[in-house]
Amino acid sequence: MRLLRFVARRLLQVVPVLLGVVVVTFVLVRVLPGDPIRTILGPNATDADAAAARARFGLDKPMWQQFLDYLKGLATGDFGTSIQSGTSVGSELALRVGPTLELVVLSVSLALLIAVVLGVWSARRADRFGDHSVRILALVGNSMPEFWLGLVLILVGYSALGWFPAPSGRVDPDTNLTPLTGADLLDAILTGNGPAFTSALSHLALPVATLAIVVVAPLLRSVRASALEVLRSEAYLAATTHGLRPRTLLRGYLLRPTLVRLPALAALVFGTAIGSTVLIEYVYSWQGFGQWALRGLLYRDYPVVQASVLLIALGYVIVFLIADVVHAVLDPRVRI
Amino acid sequence: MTHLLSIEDLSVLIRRPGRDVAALSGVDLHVDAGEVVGLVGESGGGKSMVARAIVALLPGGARTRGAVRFEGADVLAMDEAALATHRGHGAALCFQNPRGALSPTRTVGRQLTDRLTTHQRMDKAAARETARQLFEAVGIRNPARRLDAYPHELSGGMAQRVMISLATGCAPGLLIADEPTTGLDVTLTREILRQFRHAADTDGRGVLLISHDLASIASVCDRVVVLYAGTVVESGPVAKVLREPAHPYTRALLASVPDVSGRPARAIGGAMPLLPSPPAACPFAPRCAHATERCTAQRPPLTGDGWAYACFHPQTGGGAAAPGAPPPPPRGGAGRGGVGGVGADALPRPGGAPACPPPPPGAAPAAPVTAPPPQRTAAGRVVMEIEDAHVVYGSRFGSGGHHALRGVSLEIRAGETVGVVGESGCGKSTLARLMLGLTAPSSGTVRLDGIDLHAQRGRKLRRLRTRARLVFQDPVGSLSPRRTVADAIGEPLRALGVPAAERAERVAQVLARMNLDPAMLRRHPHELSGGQAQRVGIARALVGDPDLIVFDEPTSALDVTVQAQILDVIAELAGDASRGSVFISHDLATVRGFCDRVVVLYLGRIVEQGPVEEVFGNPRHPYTRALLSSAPSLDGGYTGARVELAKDLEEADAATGCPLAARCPFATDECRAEPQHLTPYGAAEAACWRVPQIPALIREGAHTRA
Amino acid sequence: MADSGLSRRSVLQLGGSVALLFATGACAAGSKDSGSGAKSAGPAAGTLRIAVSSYLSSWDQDFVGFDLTALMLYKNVFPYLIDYGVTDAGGSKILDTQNITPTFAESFEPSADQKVWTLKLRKGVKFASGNELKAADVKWSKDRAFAAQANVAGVYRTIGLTEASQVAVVDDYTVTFTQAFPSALTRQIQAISLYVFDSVEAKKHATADDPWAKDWLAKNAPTGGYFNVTKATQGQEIVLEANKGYPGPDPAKAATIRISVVPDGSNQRLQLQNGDIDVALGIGQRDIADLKKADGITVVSAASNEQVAIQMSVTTAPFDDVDVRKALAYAVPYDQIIANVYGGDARPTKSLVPLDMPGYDAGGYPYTYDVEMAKAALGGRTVNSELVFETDNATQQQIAVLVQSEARKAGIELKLTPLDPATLAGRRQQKNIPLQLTSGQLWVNDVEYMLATSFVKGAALNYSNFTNAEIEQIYEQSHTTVDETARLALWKRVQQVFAAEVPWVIICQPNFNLPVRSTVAGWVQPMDGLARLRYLSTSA
Amino acid sequence: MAEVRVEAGARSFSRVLILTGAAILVVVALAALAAPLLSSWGPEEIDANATLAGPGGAHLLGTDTNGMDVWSRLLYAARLDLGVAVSAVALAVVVGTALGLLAGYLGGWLDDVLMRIVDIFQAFPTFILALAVAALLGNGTVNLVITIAAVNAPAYARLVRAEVRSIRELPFVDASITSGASTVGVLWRHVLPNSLTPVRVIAPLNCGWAMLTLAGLSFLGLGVTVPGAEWGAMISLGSPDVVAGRWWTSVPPGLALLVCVLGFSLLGEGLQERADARRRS
Repeated sequence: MRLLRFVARRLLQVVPVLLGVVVVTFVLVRVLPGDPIRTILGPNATDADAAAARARFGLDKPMWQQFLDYLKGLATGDFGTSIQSGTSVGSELALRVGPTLELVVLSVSLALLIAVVLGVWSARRADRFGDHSVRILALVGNSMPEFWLGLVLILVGYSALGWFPAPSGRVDPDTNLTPLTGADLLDAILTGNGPAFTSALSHLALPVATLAIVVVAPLLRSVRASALEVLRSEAYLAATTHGLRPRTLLRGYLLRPTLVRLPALAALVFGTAIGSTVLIEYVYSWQGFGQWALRGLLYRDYPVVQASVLLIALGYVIVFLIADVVHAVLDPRVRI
Repeated sequence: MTHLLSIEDLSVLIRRPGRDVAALSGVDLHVDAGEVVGLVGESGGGKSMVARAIVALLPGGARTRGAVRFEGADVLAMDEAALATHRGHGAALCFQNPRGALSPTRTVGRQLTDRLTTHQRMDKAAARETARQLFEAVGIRNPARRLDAYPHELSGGMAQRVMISLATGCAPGLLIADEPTTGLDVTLTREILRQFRHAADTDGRGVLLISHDLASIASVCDRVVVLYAGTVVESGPVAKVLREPAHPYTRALLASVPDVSGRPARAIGGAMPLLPSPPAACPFAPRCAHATERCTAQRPPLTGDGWAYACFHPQTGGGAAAPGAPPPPPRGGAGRGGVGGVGADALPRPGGAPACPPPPPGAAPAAPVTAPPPQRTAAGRVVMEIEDAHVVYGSRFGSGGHHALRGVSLEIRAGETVGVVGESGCGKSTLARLMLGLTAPSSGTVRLDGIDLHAQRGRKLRRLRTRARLVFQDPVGSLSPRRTVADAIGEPLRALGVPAAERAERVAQVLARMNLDPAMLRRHPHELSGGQAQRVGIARALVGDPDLIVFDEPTSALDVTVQAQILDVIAELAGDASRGSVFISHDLATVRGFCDRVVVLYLGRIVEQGPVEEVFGNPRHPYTRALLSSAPSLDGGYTGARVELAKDLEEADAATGCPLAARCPFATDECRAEPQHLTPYGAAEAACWRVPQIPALIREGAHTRA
Repeated sequence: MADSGLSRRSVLQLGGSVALLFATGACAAGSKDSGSGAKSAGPAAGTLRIAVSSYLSSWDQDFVGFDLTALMLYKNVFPYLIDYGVTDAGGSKILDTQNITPTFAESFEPSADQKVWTLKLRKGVKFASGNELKAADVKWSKDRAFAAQANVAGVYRTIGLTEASQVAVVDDYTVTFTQAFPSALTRQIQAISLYVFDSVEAKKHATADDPWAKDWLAKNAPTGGYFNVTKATQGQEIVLEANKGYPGPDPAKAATIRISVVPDGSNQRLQLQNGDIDVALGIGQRDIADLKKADGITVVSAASNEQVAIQMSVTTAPFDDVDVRKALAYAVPYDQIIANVYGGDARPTKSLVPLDMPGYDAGGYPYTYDVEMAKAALGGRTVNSELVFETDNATQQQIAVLVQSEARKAGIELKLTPLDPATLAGRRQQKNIPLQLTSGQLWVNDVEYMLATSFVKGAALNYSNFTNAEIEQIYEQSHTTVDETARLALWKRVQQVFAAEVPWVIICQPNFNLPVRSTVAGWVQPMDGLARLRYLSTSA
Repeated sequence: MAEVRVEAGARSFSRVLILTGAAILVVVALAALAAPLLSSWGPEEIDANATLAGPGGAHLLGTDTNGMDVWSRLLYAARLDLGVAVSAVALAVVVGTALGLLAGYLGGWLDDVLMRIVDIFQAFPTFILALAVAALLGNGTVNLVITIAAVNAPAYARLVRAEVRSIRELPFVDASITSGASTVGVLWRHVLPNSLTPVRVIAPLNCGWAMLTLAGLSFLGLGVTVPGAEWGAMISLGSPDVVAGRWWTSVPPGLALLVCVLGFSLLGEGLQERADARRRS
C-alpha cells in the first residue's frame, strides 16, 4: 500500500537522525562533568568500591567499546541498566512513558479541539469583539509560565475550592486499577474500571488544563489564520456564490482545507508540550517520564539519559511522521 | 420587456480608510436569456465588481446606488433567503482562475453534486449521474473517472471546464464568466468559449462574458459592453462596436492589440485612473486625443439605443484604429457574412452558416496592410549560437526527468530579432534560461559571443553573463522587492565594476531613454505600476550594452494599452544593429510585429522556423497552421487554411515519432513512428515530412477531428 | 564500644567507610535528624499517610544506589535481624546507636576471641509467602551480597568478611560469621547489613542468566519485615501493612501506612494542611515556623547534633591562607542565618565539636560575625572564590546567599555554584572545591570518631583536605587513651588547633523539625536518617 | 478585491496589537533601565531585619525569603530576562539564518547534512540541552543565551531555508544572476533581505518563548543561579510562600513574566496579522 511505503521510506530517513541523536547523547553525557558512580555509592565509599561499581556498569571499558555494547543492546531492544536503580532502563521506561503520554496526548488533543472550534468561530467573526477577545485570551494563556499556572490552579482548584483531588498522584490506588499501558484513563477503560476512570479523570483535570492552556495559542492562531484564508479564498467564494447551504459550506469547504496545515504545527506543539511536562510533572507530583529523565540527568545516570533522549527524539520523529500521514490524508495535493 | 438581468445606474463606492474608490459609477447594462454579452475593459475598470454586484457579493463597506434587477427583483435589496436562492440558481459565477476557485480538498464530483443537490434537489445517485452528464457535456473525457479527481489533478483547461459545469450545475438563469480563458493557450481558448455559446444557445441561459481581450471573446458574443474606470463608455452589438467603434477608448483598446495579420499594436499614453469619486467629467479625457474642454468639464451621457456610447466626440466611420491611423484592413476572406466579426465563422452559430471552406493558402490576400518591418541588411556577427541543446530537468535520482528541450539549434546575429512562439510547456522559457546561462544544457553547447557559456566559471562567467540580458515576464517580480530602482538598473554595472558615479550617470541615461521620471530611481518595486516596472526591467537589460537581449513574454502580464506601450519600446530597441534580440511569446500577433525570423517550438523541439512573413504567410507545419488558426483576431487574422488539433496538450500522449502525432489531424503511422527533422521548404524549414501533401489534405476536408 | 583489645585505630578508620555515618545534605526520608518528642500513644490501628519526595529506585538493596527513600523503606520491609534500640534524649525518643539489639534474630553474640559471631534466629518469623525465615535464607542473602560485589560486600570488608564461605549455616536457626579479625564495629556493620531475602521465593525467579534473581527482586518488594508491601504504584504510592507474622518485640503500631510521593515541598505542605497526609517528610525549613502555628499540625521538634558548616579547602587558593579562612569565619552572619533561615530554630555553636558531644569546648571556635575583624584578617586584600552547595537544597541556597552578601562586605567575593549530585560527587573526588556547604550528623558521638571521619589525612569526609601533624598525633594517641579526663584534655587541644587553623566555618546546629498531623504519635528520631515506621501511630 | 472592511479592521487591530505590545515592552525596558532610580534597594541587597516582610513600608512589594526587596529584584530581573531573551533570539536568528541561507541556496549534500544536524538538534530535548551546555560551559548568563539560542536556531534554519528555496526560484534572483552578480552578492543583496520577512514576524513571538524557557530553566535550578534576579528564579524561590499566603514573592514575578511575554506575543501577533494582510492584498 502506498501509505505504508511512505511510512517505511520516512522511517528510513529518520534513521540517520536517530543515529545522530544516539551518538551525540552518548558522547555528551560522558563529556559532562560529574561521576554517576559516586552518586550511588555515598560519600564513604572507597576507590575500590567505586572501581567495582564502575566495572559492574561496564564504565571501565574504553568509550568505543561502551558505545558498541550500547548499540548492540539497542539493536536487541536493551537500553541498559540504570546506574541509580540497578534495574533495566527499558522496564522503567515502560512505566514512565504511559503517564506522560497520557498527559501530553490529552492536553494537545484538548488544545486542538479548542483551537479548531474557537479558531473557526473566531475566523468567521474576524475582527469583531468576540474574535479579538478569544485571541487575546489565548495569548495570555500562552504567556504564562506553565509551572506558575500549575501552582495557581492547584491553589484555586484544590486548596481553595476543593474541586480536585490532592495533586499527589494519577489515580486513587484504592480503585485497584490494573496497569496495562501506564496511561490510567486508558487502563481504566480497558479493564472496565469505572471508579478508576473517574479518579484518573479528576486527577488529570488540572495538569491537562494547565498544559492545554499553555499550548493552545499557536494552534488557535494557525487555525484562525487558515480558516480566514479559506474564507477569503476564491474556492470558498465560489461555493458561496453558488449558494451552497451553510452546513455544506462548513463541512465540505471550510473545515477540511482549514485543517490541512494543522498537523505539522500540532506535531511541533506536541514536541513543545513534551518539554513542558517536566515542569508540570514536578508541580503536580506526576510521576512521569520528564521527572525520571531529569533525575537521570542530575545523577548522570547515563543509560537513563541516553534512553530518554532517544525516546524523546523517537517520539518527536514519530509524531512528525503521524502529522505527515494525517496531512496526506487531509490534503489530496500531498503526494506520498 | 423585462430583461433577464438589468443593471440600472449602478454605482459602487468602496470606502477604505484614507482612500475611497469609486469602483462603478452609473453603470447600465442588461442581459437577456439566450444571449451572450461581453463585458470588456482593462483591469480596474470595474468588470469584476459588476459580476460581484450581480450576486450581491460586494465587499464590506461598499456603498451602492442604483439597482441590479434579476428577473425584475432587485438583488441588492434581497434578504438572506432570497439571496441564497438567487446565488447559484439565479446567477452563477465562473471564476477567472478555476484552480483557485475549486476547493482543493474535495473531489470535483462532490463539488458538482453539492450544487446539484442544493439547487436541483436531487438525491445523491441522481446527482452523480447528472454530474457525469454535465462533465461530458463540457467536453471532459472519461467523465465518470474525473468525478473522483481532485482539482490539482486537472489541467488548466480541464479545470475551467469543471468550473463551467459547476456553474451550469446550479441551473442558473444567468451565467457570469469572469475572464474564463486568461492563462489558457490559444487552442484551448476557443474550446472553452464555445461552451458559453453553447450554454446560451441550447439552454437559453443568459451569459455575461467578462474579458480584457476583445478579440478573443468577440467571436461568441452578441453584444459587448466596454467599461472604463467604472463607467460604461460604449455598448452595442458586436458588429457595431468592433467594426465601427465610436468611443475613442474602444478604438484605443482595439488598436492596442497587435493582430496576427500583421497589424502592429498602436499605443496610447497613460493608464486608467482609480477614481476616488464618481467622475464629473469624461474619465478618458486625459488620455484622449479628441478631448475638448467640454470633455473635462462634463461627463458625457451614454446615448443611443442598442448601440450606445458615452462620448461628445464619437469617432464615426468605423475602423478599429485610433484616429489618424491608416484605415482598418479590409475584412479578409469571402463569404464572411456573420455579424460577429472574424472569428465568428469558426463557430457554429444558431442559424448561421457553418464556416466556409477557407481559401487555398496563398490564394486569399493575406492583406497585411501595415508594412512589414523593413528587412534589415544582412545580419551581423553571431552573438548567440545554440547547437543541438538538450535540457532535462532531472528528478534527483536520474529517472523520470522532464525533457524540456530536445536538440534545439539556433543562431542569433547582431541586428536581428528572432521570435520564439509556442504553447505553454513548449520549452520557450527554458530556451531563454539556456541562452542566459541560468540552465545548463544536458548536452549540446551554448555560445555567447563565441564563448561556451557553460564552460565558464567564476568571474569570467559573471562577466560573460552581462553580455546577454533577459527581460522577464513578471515585471514587478523580476525586481528585488527590497532594492530601489537605481540599484536594480545599476546591478549589471556593479558586477562589471563600474564606479558608482559613472554608474549613476549611465543609469540616469538609460532611464531617460525609457521615458521614466528620474524620481523613480529611489522607488521600490511595489511602488511601480506594471508598465513602469517593465520599463525598468528593459532599462536594466539595456544599461550594460549587451550583445543579446532576450524578451521572455515581456507583455503578457500587462494590461492591453500598457502592453502596446511596452511593445513600442521593444520594437524601437529591436532595430539596433549592434545587438541581437530574441522575443519569446505565446502570442503570435506580437511576434509578427517586429521580428525578422520566427521559431515555432513544440514540446522542446523546433517544428518550424523561417523569415517571419514566410512563416505567418505561408505556414508549412500543421502545428504552425493550428496556432495561426486559433489566434484570436479582429482584423481578419490568419487567412490560410485552418487546422484544428485534436486534443488538449495535456492529454496528448508522448510518442516516439513526431511529438505532434497524437494531436495532428494528418498524422499517419509513419508520423507516430519516425522522429521528424527540420527540412527546408522554401525560405523556411519545418519538421514534417507531409508538408507537401498538407494543402491537398486540407482540401479533402481531412482536418475534421481525427 | 571499645571494649576489646583490638586496635582502636583500625576500628575507627574502617568505621569511616560505613555508609551513612555522616549523611550529607537533605534527603527524602527525613534528614532532619534529631530526637523526637514522642508522646507515647497507645497502639493504634489506623491508616497513616506519609508523603515522601521521591519514589524508590529499586526494591533490591544489594544493587541500589544512594537512594534514601529506598533505604528508609528497606528498614521497614526487610527483616533486619538486629537494629538499634530506642532511648530517651531530652524528652524525645531517639534511636540508640550504641545499643544494638536483636529484633528478628533471637541473639547475635561473638565468640570469646570476637572473631566468630553466632546468629540465632527467632522461630516463627514468616515471609509473606508463608515461608519461614531460616538459616538458609540468611546464607543465600549473604552469598548474594558477596556475589553482588556491591553495597554490603563493601562494608563487610571493614569487619573482615570477604568471602561467602565465612558465613556458615549451623542448623535451621543458627548461622555463624567467621571474621578474619575481631572488630568493635561488627554490631554496627551487621545492623545495616543483616537483611534477609525470602530465598525460597527468590530462587523460583532465578535463571541461568540471572542466578540471583536480580530482575525479579528489583521489581518485587521484599517481605518479612515489620511491614509487608501490599501495593506499590510505581512513582506514586506504596502501601505498607503491619506484618502479622512478626513474633518479636516492638511490632508495628499502625496497621496500614500509605506512602505517597510528592516531590514538591509546597505541595506536601498543602496536603498536610488539608489533612490529606499525616506526616510530611519533604517539607522545607521555611515552612516550619508557619506550620507550628497551623491548626491540627504538630511539629515534632528536638535539638540535634546536626552540624551545618562551610568546609574550606585548606589546599585550594585562597583558602590555603589561614587568614583568609579566619576572614570568612568573621564574615559569616551566624545570628542572621539562624534567624532568617532557621526561624531561630537552631543553636549557635562555638566549636567544631558538636554541642552535645563529650568534650565540647566553647573556646573551640572563637569567631563571631564581625566585618571589621574580617577585613583586618584579610589585611586590605580582596579575594575571589566559589561557594558550592547542592542544587535543590533550599536551605543551603539561602545560607549561601546570606554568606555571599556578608562576605562581600569583608572583601571576599564569592561565586555561588549550585551543583547537581553527580557533579558534586565528581568535584569532591577531585578535591578542588574551595568552599562547600555541608550538613550532617555524626553517627558515633565521639571526637575521635569525628576526627576519623573528617579531619585526619584521607578521611572520607575530609572535604577540607585538612592535615595537621598535631591532630594526626592526637588522633593516634587517642586510640590508646582510655581515661576520660585524659581524652577530654586531648579534645580540648584539638579544639585549640581547630580554633587556630579554622578548617571549617561552623554555622550552627539546627534543631530537628518534622511537621505531622496532631493525631500522629510515636515518632522516634532515626539517627541514621531512616525512619522506623513501626513506632508510628495515628489516632485519626 | 478582497473584503475591504475586514481588511481595514484587521489592519487597525493589528496596529492596536503592535502598539500595545510595543508599549508594554518599552515600559518594561524603561523600568529595567531605570531600576536604580525606581528602587532604593539593590537587587541582591539583603535587609537582615526583614525576611518575607509584607508589601508596604520600606519595601514596596515586600521582601523574599532571603530578605531581598521584591520590587527591586523585579525591576533588575527585567534587565536579565529581556537581555537574555532578546540576545538569545538574536543569536539564534543569526546562526539559523546563516545555516538556512547556505542550505537553502546551495542545496545538494550541504543542505542534506545541515538539515540532518538541524533535525538532530530539534529532536533533542530542551532541558537536556540546557543542562549539557550549562554543565559544559558553566553557569552564567552568556551560557544561558547560548543554550536558548541553540534550542531556537534550528527553527530559524528551517524557516529561512524554506523561504530561500522559494525565493531562489523567483525571477529577481535570476535577474541578479544574469546581471553577473556573484553568489555572495546574490545571497547578501537579494536573497537574504527578502528571506527575513517571516523571521521578523516570528522573532518577537520567539522572544517571549525564550523568556519562558529561561524562567523554566531557572525554576528547575538550571538557569540563573542565586541570588541573581530573574523572574523564573524568583517564582521558583517564592512558590512555597504562596501556600503560606505570602503571595508577594512569586505573584509579582509571575505577572511580570506574563505581561512581558504577552508584550512580545501581542507584537508578534500584530506583525503576523499585518504580514498576512499584506500577503493577501
